[in-house]
Amino acid sequence: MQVERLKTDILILGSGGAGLFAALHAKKANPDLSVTVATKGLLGKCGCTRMVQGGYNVALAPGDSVERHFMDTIVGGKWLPRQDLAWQLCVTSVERIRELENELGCFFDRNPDGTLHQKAFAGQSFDRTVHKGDLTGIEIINRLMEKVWALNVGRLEEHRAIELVPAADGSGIAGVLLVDIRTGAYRLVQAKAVLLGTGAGPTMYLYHTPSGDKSCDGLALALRYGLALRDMEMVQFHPTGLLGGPDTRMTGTVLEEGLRGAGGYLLNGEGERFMAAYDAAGERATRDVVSRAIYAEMRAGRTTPMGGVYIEMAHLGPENVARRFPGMVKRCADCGFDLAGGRVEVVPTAHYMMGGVEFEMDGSTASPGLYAAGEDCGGVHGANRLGGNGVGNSTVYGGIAGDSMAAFVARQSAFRDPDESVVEAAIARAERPFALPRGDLMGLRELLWQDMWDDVGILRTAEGLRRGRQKIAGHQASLAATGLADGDRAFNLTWHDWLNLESLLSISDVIALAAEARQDSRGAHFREDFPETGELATSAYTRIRADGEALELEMVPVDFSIVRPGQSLIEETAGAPPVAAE
Amino acid sequence: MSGHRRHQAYWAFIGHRLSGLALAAFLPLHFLALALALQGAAALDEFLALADMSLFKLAEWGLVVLLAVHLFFGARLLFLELHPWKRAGDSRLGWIVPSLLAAFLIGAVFAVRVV
Amino acid sequence: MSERTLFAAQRLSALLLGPLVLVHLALILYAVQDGLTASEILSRTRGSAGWAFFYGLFVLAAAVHAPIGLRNVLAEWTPLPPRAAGILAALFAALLLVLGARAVLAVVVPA
Amino acid sequence: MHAPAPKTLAPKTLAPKTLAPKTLKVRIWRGREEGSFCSYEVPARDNQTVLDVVTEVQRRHEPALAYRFACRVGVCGSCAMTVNGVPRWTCRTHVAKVAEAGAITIEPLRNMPRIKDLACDMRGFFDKWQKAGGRFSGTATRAEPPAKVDPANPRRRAADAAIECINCAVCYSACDVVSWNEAYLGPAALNRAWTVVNDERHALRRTTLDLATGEGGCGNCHTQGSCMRHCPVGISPTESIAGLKRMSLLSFLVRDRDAAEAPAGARAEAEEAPA
Ligand SMILES: Cc1cc2nc3c(=O)[nH]c(=O)nc-3n(C[C@H](O)[C@H](O)[C@H](O)COP(=O)(O)OP(=O)(O)OC[C@H]3O[C@@H](n4cnc5c(N)ncnc54)[C@H](O)[C@@H]3O)c2cc1C
Ligand code: HEM
Ligand code: SF4
Ligand code: F3S
Ligand code: FES
Repeated sequence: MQVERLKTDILILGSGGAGLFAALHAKKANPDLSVTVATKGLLGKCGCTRMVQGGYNVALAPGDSVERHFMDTIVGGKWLPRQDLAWQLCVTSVERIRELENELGCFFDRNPDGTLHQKAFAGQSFDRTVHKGDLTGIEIINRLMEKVWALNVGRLEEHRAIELVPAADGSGIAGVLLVDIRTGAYRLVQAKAVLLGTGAGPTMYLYHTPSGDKSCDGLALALRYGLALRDMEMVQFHPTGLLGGPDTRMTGTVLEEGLRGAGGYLLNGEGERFMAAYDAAGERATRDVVSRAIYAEMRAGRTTPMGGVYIEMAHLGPENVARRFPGMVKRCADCGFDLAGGRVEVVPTAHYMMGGVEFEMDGSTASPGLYAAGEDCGGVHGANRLGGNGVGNSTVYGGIAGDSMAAFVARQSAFRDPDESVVEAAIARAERPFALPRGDLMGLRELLWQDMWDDVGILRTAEGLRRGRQKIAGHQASLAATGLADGDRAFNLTWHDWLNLESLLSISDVIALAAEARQDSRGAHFREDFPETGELATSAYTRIRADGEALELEMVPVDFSIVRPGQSLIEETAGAPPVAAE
Repeated sequence: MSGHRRHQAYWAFIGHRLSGLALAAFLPLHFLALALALQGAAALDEFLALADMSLFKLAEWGLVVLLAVHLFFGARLLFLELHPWKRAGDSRLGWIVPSLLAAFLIGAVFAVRVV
Repeated sequence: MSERTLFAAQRLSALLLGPLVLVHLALILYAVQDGLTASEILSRTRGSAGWAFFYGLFVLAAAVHAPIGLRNVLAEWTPLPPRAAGILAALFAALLLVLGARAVLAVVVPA
Repeated sequence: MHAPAPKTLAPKTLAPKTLAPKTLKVRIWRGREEGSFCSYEVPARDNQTVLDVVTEVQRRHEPALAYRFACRVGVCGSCAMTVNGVPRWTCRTHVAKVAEAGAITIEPLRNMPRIKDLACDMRGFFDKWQKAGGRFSGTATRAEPPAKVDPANPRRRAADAAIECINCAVCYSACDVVSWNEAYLGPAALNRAWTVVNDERHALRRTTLDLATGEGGCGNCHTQGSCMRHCPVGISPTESIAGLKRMSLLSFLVRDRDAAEAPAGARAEAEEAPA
């Protein structure tokens, strides 16, 4: 198999908030560096940063403070976040939002007096979410995209990373092997520094929100490369994903949180409001509580025809609803649902992965030259992510990684020699399905979706998790025997579906293992057999590493480097009371 | 006509362009005819008599209508380009049909007066 | 000439042509009443500074306006390269100017 | 709680009753610049977008079928295709809205080179976006607080009305001037230029205006209105371009009125010269 070889000082994987900020900062730090962005879709037009609706948390307003934002993050994360990372997020968000506004030209909404408007978002003790209507992500990514186009940055669009290639002498990363999706050709890009910014994405669940290009590739690559993943059991579910049946890609996409905040009702299949039975805050309870309640109703069989629950807004007056939530109402109407005046079937949907690659304050990982940022990383959010801290995380750490990589490359003058045996093995892996008899790839993916949903989903038990892991192992074996019919490598989406499934399977197993190990309930992780949150003072996080085919798990005590459970940096209680957005 | 063109504003564009082209083609001829007066009123009259044929009348009628169509459509364009829009989508689509009607009204008056 | 100048010239000439055409149309409707005769036309126009100015302006504006439009149409609807379209349009402008000037002279200069 | 008991249990949706017959005939372009249509039959469903139909064909009939999508909710602008002759975002287009006699024909967007099947090369579209000067340049830095901007200011509102573009190229594909004139920057790029020109924080207003009103710029638009008509997010590039034309004319009449407006300290951003 022929492999085209390219060289670039810095190679960035992913073009979300993390990837594009890294490119921008690296290039600003040193315009002479050659920087290349490789991304699975078109630059800036894939990934989830674009999909951000709610907005960006930042302590700007008088009365708010970085300390308060930090305490909300720690309390919201149930004391699992790595505190120095969370602190840096809160501090640097202030600088980043100014950079976005002043230097990139983001056009955030204003108060009548001309200052930035900041709205309330769930689980926070202050209204600190900067936004552009309810399409904040488009504004952020479009402005980033324009800046990056204008810089002399190499673009490998529709290129998929399939292996992180170590140096032959083991001294760090040497480059990345990619598939040019358009032609099907393999490209080895050698780089002095590489950023992993592929945005994770829990798309192994039956219902999920992220964009279709995200399939935990980065995490799977990192795992195979030998990096440690932390907090992988922490998968955030959004309570109200659209339910349109199994054959539409609309299923799983988010209906915004504000609908519940504004007074929307959740009704089970029998037409009854049920939230009051689960939480005093009713429909306005936090994401995890509402998701669990809906799931419980579903499991009890009180479901809608398609197996979810209803959201109903009509009692607020259809015109009023259409005026307040024009985007949501139109989105539903485009696809045939009447949100303003009727009922729409909804279901909890996998939204965000708090866990990911362990990384340092400067974005570096355990392997010299390899950096990571954004949703691929673990540690910033702990057990739960505040709405509005996701895009903060990707843009803050993307920028930091860009700066660090430029500095690293300045110290590191030579390219490392790639370990050719890894390149060969990776190509052999990717080529496997073309040599196998055609199988039912779609069916296999649906099995994984269902099994993750049932056994490694919103409510978990030891038995379910064990069963889940067995099934995952079975699916991995099935995939290894599932071939592709068409040998055309060019823009062959079914081939990429195959590769996506491979990544998803490998990370599904990690999630299940971590969930088995965490024998308490906190944040996004709920064990029916251990419904209580363990002692906070002795909190530990899960760390998983691959050892050949096997996974190694470790429980690592949290280092309360800034604040200990029971203490606070501010006077009032932070993070309380957590109310849903609106 | 391919689907993306099937709407009023596009037809207005086509109408404006074709009328403009027709006028541009006619204008030199019009000038030539008038210049006959250089050879005296009789020469012009000779031409005008020629122009009395019904086919010629029909062509004249067409030109009057086209001139009016081009004028009104052009006025719409100038208005929407030079005047800030009051609301989104305010491309004065509503002017198109009345413009055509007005142009044909002028044509009708012309026809009535000629015969 | 830059595209922006051409654009501006076409819009400005259109602004000028608007009222001129309106008057011209009104005049046509008025004049065709009982058949056109040379003497009727010429009696109105000959020796009139006002009509001389009116038609002079008309010719000028049209000689700016129509060729620019023609240039766009040629460039967009024919395989002519933009330069060739520009040259043809310039020739057309010259033609309109010459013929137009002749016509105005013919109708306004007293015999 | 005191929830009023809802009367009906059946979900009220706008979904079409039935698409008789219960299958849908789909013709899809296969190939590159050279190619042909292939026909498929897929089950017609109540909840079905055009993207779902394409996906179904890929999954069940034509594994190597190429198409592009990402977000599936109408924010990434990756999934636009020509559906029964009209450019549309496919992830937000319900089949019932476009099917004619139970059939749809799907092609790539116009006005861009084809890569394979339904995917086209958008690079030219984005290059023109840059050529139109549609990029912000500020004078303030991250060390300063964000500028105070009155949300009711007319310029701010003009920019606001046009800014939520998802760069889907539907307008670019719908505009005939783009097909007829290679140099024309097109509706999306000019629309973006209009938003920066109206952004009071933008330091290089004059530069943007020069680019957007110069060669290939707003003067080429003949107000065909197809961009406005087909933009899936309801932006009106026609209006934005009209605004640019107005500015073009004004700055032609009143020479360099704007030049003085550019703050003296505008960063030249030499390093940002289009690559
Ligand atoms: C619907 C939705 C709404 C959200 N709303 C909010 C919100 O209101 N506030 C908030 O703070 N957060 C929100 N989030 C979360 C937030 O969007 C993400 O956490 C964040 O943007 C992730 O940024 P990223 O750069 O890490 O990844 P992404 O922006 O997802 O980008 C990942 C990139 O990597 C590329 N990629 C993937 N695999 C490969 C590969 N193998 N090779 C090459 N490239 C690859 C992708 O194509 C993409 O370009 C939301 C998420 C979703 C899905
Ligand atoms: C003698 C009279 C006229 C002639 C011969 C004439 C001819 C033309 C031609 C050939 C075009 C090009 C068409 C195109 O690009 O689609 C054009 C465009 C135009 N005309 Fe006229 N025209 C005349 C009068 C007028 C008048 C009276 C107005 C307005 C009040 C007007 C307004 C316009 C405008 C605005 C355009 C530009 C259209 C565009 O580029 O989008 N014209 N004209
Ligand atoms: S203006 Fe509308 S149609 Fe054009 S690219 Fe933007 S969103 Fe798409
Ligand atoms: S369709 Fe094209 S011609 Fe102008 S109004 Fe839109 S850009
Ligand atoms: S898939 Fe993103 S707009 Fe359709």
